[in-house]
Amino acid sequence: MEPNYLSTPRGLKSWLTTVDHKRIGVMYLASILFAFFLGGVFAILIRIELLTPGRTIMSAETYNRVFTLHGAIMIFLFIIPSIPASLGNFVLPLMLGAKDVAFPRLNLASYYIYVAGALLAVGAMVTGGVDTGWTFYTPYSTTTNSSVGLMTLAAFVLGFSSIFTGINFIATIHKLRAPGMSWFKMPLFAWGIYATAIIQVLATPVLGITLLLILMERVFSIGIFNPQLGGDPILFQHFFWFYSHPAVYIMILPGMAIISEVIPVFSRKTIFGYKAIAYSSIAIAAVSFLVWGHHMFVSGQSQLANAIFSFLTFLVAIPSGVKVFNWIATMYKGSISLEAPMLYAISFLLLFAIGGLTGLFLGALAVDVHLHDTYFVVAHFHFVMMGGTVMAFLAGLHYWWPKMFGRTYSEKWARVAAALIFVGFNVTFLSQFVLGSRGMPRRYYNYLDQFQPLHVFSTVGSWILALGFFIMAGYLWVSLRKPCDAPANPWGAVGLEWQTGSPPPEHNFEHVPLVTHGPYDYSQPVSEPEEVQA
Amino acid sequence: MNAWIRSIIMPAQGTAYAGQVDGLWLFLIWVTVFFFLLVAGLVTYFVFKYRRRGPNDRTPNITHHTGLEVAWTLIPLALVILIFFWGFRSYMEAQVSPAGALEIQVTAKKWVWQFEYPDGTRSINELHVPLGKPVKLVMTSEDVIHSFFVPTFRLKQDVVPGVYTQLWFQASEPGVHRLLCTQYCGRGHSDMGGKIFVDNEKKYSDWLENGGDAGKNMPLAQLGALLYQSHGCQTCHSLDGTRGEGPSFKGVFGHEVKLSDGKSVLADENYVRESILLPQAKIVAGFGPIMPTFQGMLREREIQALIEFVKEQK
Amino acid sequence: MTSTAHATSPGTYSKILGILLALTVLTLSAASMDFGAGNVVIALVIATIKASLVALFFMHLRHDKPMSAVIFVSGVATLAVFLTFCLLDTGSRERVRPPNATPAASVRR
Amino acid sequence: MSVAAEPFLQHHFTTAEQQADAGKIGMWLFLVTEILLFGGLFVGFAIMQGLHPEAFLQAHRHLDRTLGFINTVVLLSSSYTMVMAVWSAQNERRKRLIVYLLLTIAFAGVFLGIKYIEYSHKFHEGLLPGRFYHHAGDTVPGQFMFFSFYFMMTGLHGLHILGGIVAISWVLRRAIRGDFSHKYYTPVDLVGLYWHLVDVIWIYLFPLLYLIK
Repeated sequence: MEPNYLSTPRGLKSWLTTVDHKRIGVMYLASILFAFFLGGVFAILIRIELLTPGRTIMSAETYNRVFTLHGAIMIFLFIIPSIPASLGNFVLPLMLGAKDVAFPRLNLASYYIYVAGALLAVGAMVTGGVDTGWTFYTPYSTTTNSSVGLMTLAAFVLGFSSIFTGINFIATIHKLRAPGMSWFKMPLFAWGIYATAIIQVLATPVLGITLLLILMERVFSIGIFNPQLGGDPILFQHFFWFYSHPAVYIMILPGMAIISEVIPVFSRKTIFGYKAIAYSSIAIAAVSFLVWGHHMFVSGQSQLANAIFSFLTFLVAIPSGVKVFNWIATMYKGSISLEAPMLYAISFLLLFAIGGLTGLFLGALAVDVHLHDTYFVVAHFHFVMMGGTVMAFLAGLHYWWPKMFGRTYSEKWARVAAALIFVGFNVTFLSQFVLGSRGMPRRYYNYLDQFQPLHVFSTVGSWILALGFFIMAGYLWVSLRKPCDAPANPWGAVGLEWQTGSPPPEHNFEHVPLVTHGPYDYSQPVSEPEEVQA
Repeated sequence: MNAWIRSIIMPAQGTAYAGQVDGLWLFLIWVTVFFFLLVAGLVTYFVFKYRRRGPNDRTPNITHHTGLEVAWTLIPLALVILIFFWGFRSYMEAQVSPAGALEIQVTAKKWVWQFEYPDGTRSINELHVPLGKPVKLVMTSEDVIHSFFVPTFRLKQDVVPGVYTQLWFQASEPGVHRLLCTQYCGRGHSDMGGKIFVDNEKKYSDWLENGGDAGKNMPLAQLGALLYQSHGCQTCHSLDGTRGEGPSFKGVFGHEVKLSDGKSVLADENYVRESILLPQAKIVAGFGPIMPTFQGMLREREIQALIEFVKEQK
Repeated sequence: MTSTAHATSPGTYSKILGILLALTVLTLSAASMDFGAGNVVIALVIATIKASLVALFFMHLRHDKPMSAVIFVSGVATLAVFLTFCLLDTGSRERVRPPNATPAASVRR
Repeated sequence: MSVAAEPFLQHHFTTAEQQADAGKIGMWLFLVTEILLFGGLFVGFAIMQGLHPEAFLQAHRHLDRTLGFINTVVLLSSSYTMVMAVWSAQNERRKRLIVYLLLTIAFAGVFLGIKYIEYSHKFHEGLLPGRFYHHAGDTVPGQFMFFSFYFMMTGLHGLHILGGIVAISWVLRRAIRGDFSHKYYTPVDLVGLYWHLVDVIWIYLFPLLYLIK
């Protein structure tokens, strides 16, 4: 076998000190998958507890910690770094025809900062847990005696990891594109990552200062968010959502970026509306900074602010809609094959459509007042984040898996898992739309008896989901145990990352590629893998 | 069809305003159904119609279609602007209270709702309002942020410490409506509920006159049990000995209680009375001084009822 | 290597320093006079002029590739958005206070 | 390739200019994150000042304008010496580069020294942040909040000055070693950018904290 990045150099130390973006991507992948598992365990615990009103398996205090940790882990340790830091790290330089990211050492540093943040989060978990919800609303978070300090510190540190990844990617996209790759010959994945990185750089520092202010409030009682000292607790929500709303787009934009890659490949057709998709990513990034107030429609924010934020919120619907229509148009007259990545991409289209459309309910002031802070929001959020980002992540994982590890996985089991995850997801979360509409508030330990059937339904769905993920873990594990068997270009894709070996050599390409075609040039017969495998 | 959707998805309507909200809500549901079917239908059709037939399939090079792209930008834009104005108009209606509305003060604290009526009557976790009269709530919190949510009224407003927020409604359905807290506020969050009694004018003023004294003819211990529930005692003080935010009532009465200053005291009638009215005077060892006072919120008979109730928890 | 290298001479840098110091004296003396609400405006305008001089000359934005300026301006613009919306909300909130209420928002210390 | 001829060029770049540009983009992005980090404090300050104008006005009188003014002059001068250091590196004047870097560090030291005098004075009077505030004889309540912000903003700024001293010292070491030439002086350039930003932040802190009306 030819030497590749996995086999040379050898040894644990060579991994821990690597500056190779591919290895860092793989280390990130392992870490975030572990975080996903941990967050998933908490999710299952939540669902089991909610089988019955009142106590099922844990006390209210424990429940509050469990849902907080589910949220905090999933958001800060899994979904924010998920696509950019793992898959993005791995494929972005390959797609651009570069040998590495612009700052390889910074890349490694941001991985270790992530690990440090994760350890702090674990520290918060074992020293009493956190019971604030992942949103850390004041004055609750500044008065509760759980480990809020450590958890805010963890999120603060993780924020810097995210910032450094963003800085790295922007510089990479600007300066390291292969000769001939103009901005509009760049794959749409790179556009999506670029838009994401902009948000990471511009929004995350505000999260940093917000968390620092909570810490200061807890240690010094500085007063800014404390009404008894003349502060303004609602101001905290501005600070928090100024980051955390754009952060939602940090989570979804890379997902959209993957879908823009997968659909053309498996439809074997040129992407429809390349420029519209590229610009819509940037538009979403820009508008994302103007809409955070829609989390605060009932917070006591002024009516004027509510009206303005409501209006701006609706503007996000346009670029999102444009993307969906473009993807569907790409499939028109294509040659569609339903392998696992495409199954996840189609799941994404259907689930994200629901997630996006239910966003309209929450943007409309009068309806949001009723639905705010109910399970409707929980369901909407999970449709966008899990139905959107996680499905896209899984699409990307299956799509690039042969490239990353040089091994194929069982297509049959992959389809079984995809079906189970799709069904399980819908059972779990569709029911929550109804729960929320009927007035079931979120973060409730105890609930009215009338809601029990739907809660049971939802819990059963979570078990189906879990089963799907276990099967996936199984066949991916089996795939890793066998020798390299993946061809360089198993899907017949035209992207640059497929023009090198699977797995790629240490410095990505034998020769610096010269780009002459657009990134989705499927109207020509796809060049056979044997030809490109130099 | 609409009635069917309502019955499955929406809570009952307790105000005329709720009907207004539901109009937009239904519209949004239909928009969602339409676009979802459009997306799902096209995807399914394409997947079937254009499935891969062989390894050498050729596809046409369609890069864009300006007309189509403009259409699917502008039509949704028009639609969302319509939705915005619709939602905004209804929202403003719920914001501006009519002059002369009955004003009730609401104070939230972990984990009870307190109401004070214009004549000074107070009630806890039970809000009584007259049918068909505009009622305005002026709300504040004593500790963390809570949120006042009445699903049947389609109304919700955060209750923030240090700030007064308001809400108004005009109930059109007599009966009992659910009140829930929707801003996470700690251990008792999901138990911080209450009931809103919408009664006709006569019944409402009767209730006010009696000072909300529902338990006039009730035996003391039974009234105590009722107050234990309605005044939120149960969120902190268990009856079965489990440790809560405050000490359990089980087996307290008639026994020595260890205090945080090292002394101990016999739990007799006076001790219980003092603990209700001046909760900070004697703190049981191992617990925080967090109980709010109930001074001025309980009648003499109600205090006696609670003492009687505590006595019974052997 | 970059085009910025030789565009500015030490003489220019000294002049800029001179202007910056003069503006510092100006802002100090303006603060000792009373312009009502104008004081804040004057102080911030002078600060912004000073910051712009530092950015344009000391940080070479004047002769640098436009990318640096684009990044810098987008950062400042984002901050402006943040500040504007926060002020917009806090400035337009309806302050309800019932007549019999104790001033809970008053400052304890 | 010319890689061997230019030892500072990292393997994944093809030209020195590409590498320098990437570094510059990275640094400017980092500076933007700094602006937004401080920006959060500025926004908080603006809103709290709006809520308690009288308290902030009274509280700021405890600050020493003269010392604030001197520190502004010191920091502006350090910015000048820093930009001259960059110029010296560009023009391969190694001696001058070293001298200017040393001067910049010296100014930074003076700044911190004066800050120390100011801080100890405040500590002595009980003008401390948040719950530790115990200054006697206040006429307007809420002055503690001004000092919460004063210490957070100047403290965070001071930490950045410290970071700057470390970074400049690192550049100084490399300058002494003779790492830089007109072809390669990116580290000097980037540290310079950082240092100027710290200066820019102070340019706003000075009038906002010391010169409120």
